[in-house]
Amino acid sequence: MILLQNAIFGLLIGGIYGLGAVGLSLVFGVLRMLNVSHGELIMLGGYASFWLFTLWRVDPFLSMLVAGPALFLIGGLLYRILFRHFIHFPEDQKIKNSILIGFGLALVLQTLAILAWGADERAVTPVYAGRVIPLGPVVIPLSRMGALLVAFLVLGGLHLFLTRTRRGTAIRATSQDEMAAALMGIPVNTVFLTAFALGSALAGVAGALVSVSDAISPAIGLSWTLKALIVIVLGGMGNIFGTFVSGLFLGVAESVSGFLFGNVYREVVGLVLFLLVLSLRPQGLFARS
Amino acid sequence: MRIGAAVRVMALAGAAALVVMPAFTATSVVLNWGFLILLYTALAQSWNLLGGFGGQVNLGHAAFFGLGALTTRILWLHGMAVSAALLAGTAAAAAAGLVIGAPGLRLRGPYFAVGTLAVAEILRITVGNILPEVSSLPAARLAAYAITPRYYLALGLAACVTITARMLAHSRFGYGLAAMREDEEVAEAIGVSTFRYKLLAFIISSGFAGAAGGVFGYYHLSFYPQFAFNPVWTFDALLITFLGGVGTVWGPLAGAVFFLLLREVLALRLGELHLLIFGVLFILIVAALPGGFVEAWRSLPVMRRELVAEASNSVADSVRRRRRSP
Amino acid sequence: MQRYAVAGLIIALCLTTLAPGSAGAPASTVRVGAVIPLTGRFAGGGAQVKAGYEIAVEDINARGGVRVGDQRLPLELTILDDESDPTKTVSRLEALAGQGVVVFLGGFGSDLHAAAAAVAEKNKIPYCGVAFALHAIHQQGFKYLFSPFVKSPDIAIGIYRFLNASVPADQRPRRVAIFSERTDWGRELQRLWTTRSTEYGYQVVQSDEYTVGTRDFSDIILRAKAAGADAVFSVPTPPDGLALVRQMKELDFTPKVILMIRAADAVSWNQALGKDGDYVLLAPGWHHAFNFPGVAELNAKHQQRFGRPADVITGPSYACVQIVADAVERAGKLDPLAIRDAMAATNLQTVEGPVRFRPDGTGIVPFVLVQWQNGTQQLVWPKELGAVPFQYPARPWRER
Amino acid sequence: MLLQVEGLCKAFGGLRAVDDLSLVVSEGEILGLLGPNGSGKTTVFNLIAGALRADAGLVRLSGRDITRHPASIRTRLGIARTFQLVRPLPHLTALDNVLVAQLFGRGAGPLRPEARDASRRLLDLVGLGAKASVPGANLTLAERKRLEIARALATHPRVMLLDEPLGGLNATEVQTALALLRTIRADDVTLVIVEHNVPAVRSLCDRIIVLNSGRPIAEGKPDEALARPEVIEVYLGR
Repeated sequence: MILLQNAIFGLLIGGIYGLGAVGLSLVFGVLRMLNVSHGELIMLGGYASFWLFTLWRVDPFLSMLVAGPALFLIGGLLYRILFRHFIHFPEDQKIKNSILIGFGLALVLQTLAILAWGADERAVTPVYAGRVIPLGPVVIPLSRMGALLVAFLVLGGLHLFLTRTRRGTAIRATSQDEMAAALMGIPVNTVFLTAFALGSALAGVAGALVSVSDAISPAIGLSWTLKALIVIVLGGMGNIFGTFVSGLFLGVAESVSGFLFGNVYREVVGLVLFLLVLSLRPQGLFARS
Repeated sequence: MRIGAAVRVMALAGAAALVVMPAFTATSVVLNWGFLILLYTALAQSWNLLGGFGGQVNLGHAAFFGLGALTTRILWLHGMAVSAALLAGTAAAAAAGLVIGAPGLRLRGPYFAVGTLAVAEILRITVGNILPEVSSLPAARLAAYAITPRYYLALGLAACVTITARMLAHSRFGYGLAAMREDEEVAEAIGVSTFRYKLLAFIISSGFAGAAGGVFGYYHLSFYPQFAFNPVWTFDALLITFLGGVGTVWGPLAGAVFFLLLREVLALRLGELHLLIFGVLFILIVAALPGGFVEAWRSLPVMRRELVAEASNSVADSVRRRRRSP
Repeated sequence: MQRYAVAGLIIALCLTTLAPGSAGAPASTVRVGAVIPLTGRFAGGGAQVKAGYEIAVEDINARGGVRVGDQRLPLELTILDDESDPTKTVSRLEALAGQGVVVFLGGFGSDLHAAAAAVAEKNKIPYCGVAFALHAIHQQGFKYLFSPFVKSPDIAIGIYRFLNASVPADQRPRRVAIFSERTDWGRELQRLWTTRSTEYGYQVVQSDEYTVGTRDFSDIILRAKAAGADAVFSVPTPPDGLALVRQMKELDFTPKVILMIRAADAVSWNQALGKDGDYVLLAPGWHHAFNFPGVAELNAKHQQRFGRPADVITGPSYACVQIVADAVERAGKLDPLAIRDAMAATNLQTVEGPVRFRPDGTGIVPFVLVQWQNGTQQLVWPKELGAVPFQYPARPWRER
Repeated sequence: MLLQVEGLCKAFGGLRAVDDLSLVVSEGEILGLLGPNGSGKTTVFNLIAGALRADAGLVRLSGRDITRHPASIRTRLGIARTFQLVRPLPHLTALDNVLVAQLFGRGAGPLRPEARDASRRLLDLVGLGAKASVPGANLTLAERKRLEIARALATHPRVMLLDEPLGGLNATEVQTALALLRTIRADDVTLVIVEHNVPAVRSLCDRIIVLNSGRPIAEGKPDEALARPEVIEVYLGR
């Protein structure tokens, strides 16, 4: 029973892993840039949710609707100011310089967060936090279940956007072949801007969910970025659906292995599984062939 | 040519200054900074051997640094001579490079990068689980502690790795790596056994990272064994290399000098704001010199020539301009 | 072209900042250096430490500074950030040592302290640090390390004594679960709690280890629940503590006693958890309700600056500066060795009470327990320092 | 018999790209491989050069079984190839592109000035002497094609596999390239050529093999083979 309960908790954590990684995956897939300050954007989303809740008691599931658009704007600005300059560089240069810029940006965002809000760990606990849906011998925590549902909805929305709208199609076309997209008259510069802003907005939403299930502090960025990297590689680079599913997979794998091999080795087993997958499927679980 | 000579003189003078520095500074703070710069140079250069010259981005470099630090420190604290312990640490890291590289190098690009990251994290967590106690120098060792020998060790190592990189850049091996970095299939087609070369570069790179870790283990007074496996060691090495010039011989040194001096000086001068300013300056530098310091330095003569040309060819220039306007 | 101008400018700027700063005319001030985590994972605790140092230095200088021999000198405190990274702790402490600092003040967190104390020992500069309870650091024969702060051995028996004194025998919790962090401090306390349990009438029924940064504690919690534990002892980091409480609630496990040293230290605990944060005990070493001289003034100043009475780590940090100032006065000269000897002989009334040091550098200080009650930290032990009643047992999560 | 292929098979998913192919190449000849797009010509090259592993079949060089050898070893034994979509090493200069091949190909030696001189001579041979210090990425298509050939030559091959060496070249460039190929042949290098330019093939090749769906459908002297009805059907039938 503990094992089953474990698996459920793992699934709920995995949903956040997935959502946290989807934005990074989108940005990488379209721009071929690795924004290593992605975790810091998650952190900002978390603070948005925290302050809305602390000052005006706004429910975190509502404040996502603020955190997402706010991070959309911030992401757009960051792209215009910082990342745009490298967009037409060759791919290796692009990745290199985006890592460097992202590193500097992460330091700046962290310090600004400390100056503005202090370094203490923050979290949001709405009244229904801790309530559970009993399901036979196990329980399903309400707020975290909600977070998983939101992650599903956001992902579905993203999928619809990418497949059913003009702009979404333009984004997909650009991620396939920038040159061809430009020749077909797609305004690739706008597409890059949109994709980056959208990736940031996804980080914002993920951050709001993190504030419900986890702790927010200025220093949390790096660990989320690293986790996101592993998740997107596990899912197959640039594959959004794969990214999300592999987030769930990793969450469950960690929790279940924690039960089987002792809590201190949960992450190790998760990573070993990751390597196993890589050795069997070197292109990730859901790579486009 | 003139610039080449100037660089050579500067390099020699710099090397001489580095060698005699301990004799002239009374405070250990300068030597400490010198040590850190040299250590980071060695670490970054060791990353560069594989990542820069071979084009294989290894995000698990900290694992080898950590293994070197751990092995060296344990052996040294148990009474082995430092030199022997360092060699053992280097060997351990190189051996790990072989064990991890043989399967790992079959992965390509981002899969290799994140795969190595996963390996390093596995090691970090496992070491933290097995050795959770802080490793402090016993009081007796502390009493005998002197920075100068550590400094010279770091200097020797940095020199060693840089010379290796220089030899590599001008060798058959280096050409093979360059071909592989540019296009693996073409490299195979012209006779480069890419896998063997990758693996060899990986082992050398890991070995040097282990040596750098060993020097760190000998230098640091007190740290958790896990700390030497922290991903920041990878990222600092990578940032420094990128900043200075990836795949160049002098890039890691230039990057380390800039990175360390700026970081430490700002930390001393600016208190809480230092990371903010550091981050902003870092971004500005990257935006200004996206190719890194070495490339900027190389293009300096070109730029100067352009400046001169602009001044002297003003007539031709104006003709050109007139032609352009309708 | 502009690019190179920007780059050149930045490099020039770096070179100018490199120019040696004012060396500081000798003996015009008492130079004290502190390297504190102001950024990174320990930044929250570091902020509390910094506030304590700054207020104390301000107070002492307002009273005319420190009497050294026949003159009065102000304290000059340099605070540097180590980014929660022990390598930077070392290099920045070395920089301070090079600037003629006569005393070091400590930062926050065991690993940073361990690195820092060794630097102090090596440079033969006395070091006064709080906010680390790890006893192992004191067992290495360091001569320059002083810590007026409660240590693991006292914490281990303190909680049992407190429970035996505060709860009638028939209502006491008997079955203890330890959620043990896989760090040296976590293990040290796990060992001590386990070995000392029986002599006070307790039984450790479950003792599971976890690594820092764990997001899912359900297996550990469910095992403790299954073992029928009615008390939980742990030393989690703040994020781990938050996750533990949330998941204990979700899994409906309410032990009568929840001890979470460190995680619940910061006032943000209540903001983060609301009512769920109540009943949790912490052993921070200090509380603003102490009735020692100077505490009221400290609280007033802290209130003025931060809008609340002094935090639990701010008090001991303040005391550190008091101890240092006193030692400098008794040494009568700005000589680190003399100050060290004076510090070892400390017998001073501070904001954390009368402080003396054992030969290993640990302070003889009161063991205190604080409980979160209705969203505030209340002192519940010891009685003679102004404690309020202990709320026991913890009310089940659903009924709050 | 310099190069011998027996029963070679390669499938991608359900598609049989090369289906039980056997062929021989004798020392000193120029063999043309023809066939419509997708008939498996490039796959055959990849299998012979070692870029792909065969599902079944054998590849022999001078009677020695090299089926399991990686591409680099085959190169060192004397099989060189060019790529249909030219692939210069972009950041290396033209000279270095050739030099690497010189250093690693058959009979490769250490990095000595002589190796550099030899590379320079090869660049001169293909007419790129003036472009020696230009990075590969900055060359024109015709120059890249010639660079590919120089690079392949630098490995001292016994047999060269040329994948559409004339593709994309204009008439003058084609004549220059043909002259170059004849020069190479005169140096006792055996050539296997995939090429769509039928007149060029007629004038250059001693023998051709026409492939369709991974199988040979005709073999012989260019004029004879091209006149076969099967071949005409394959080329014109659809």
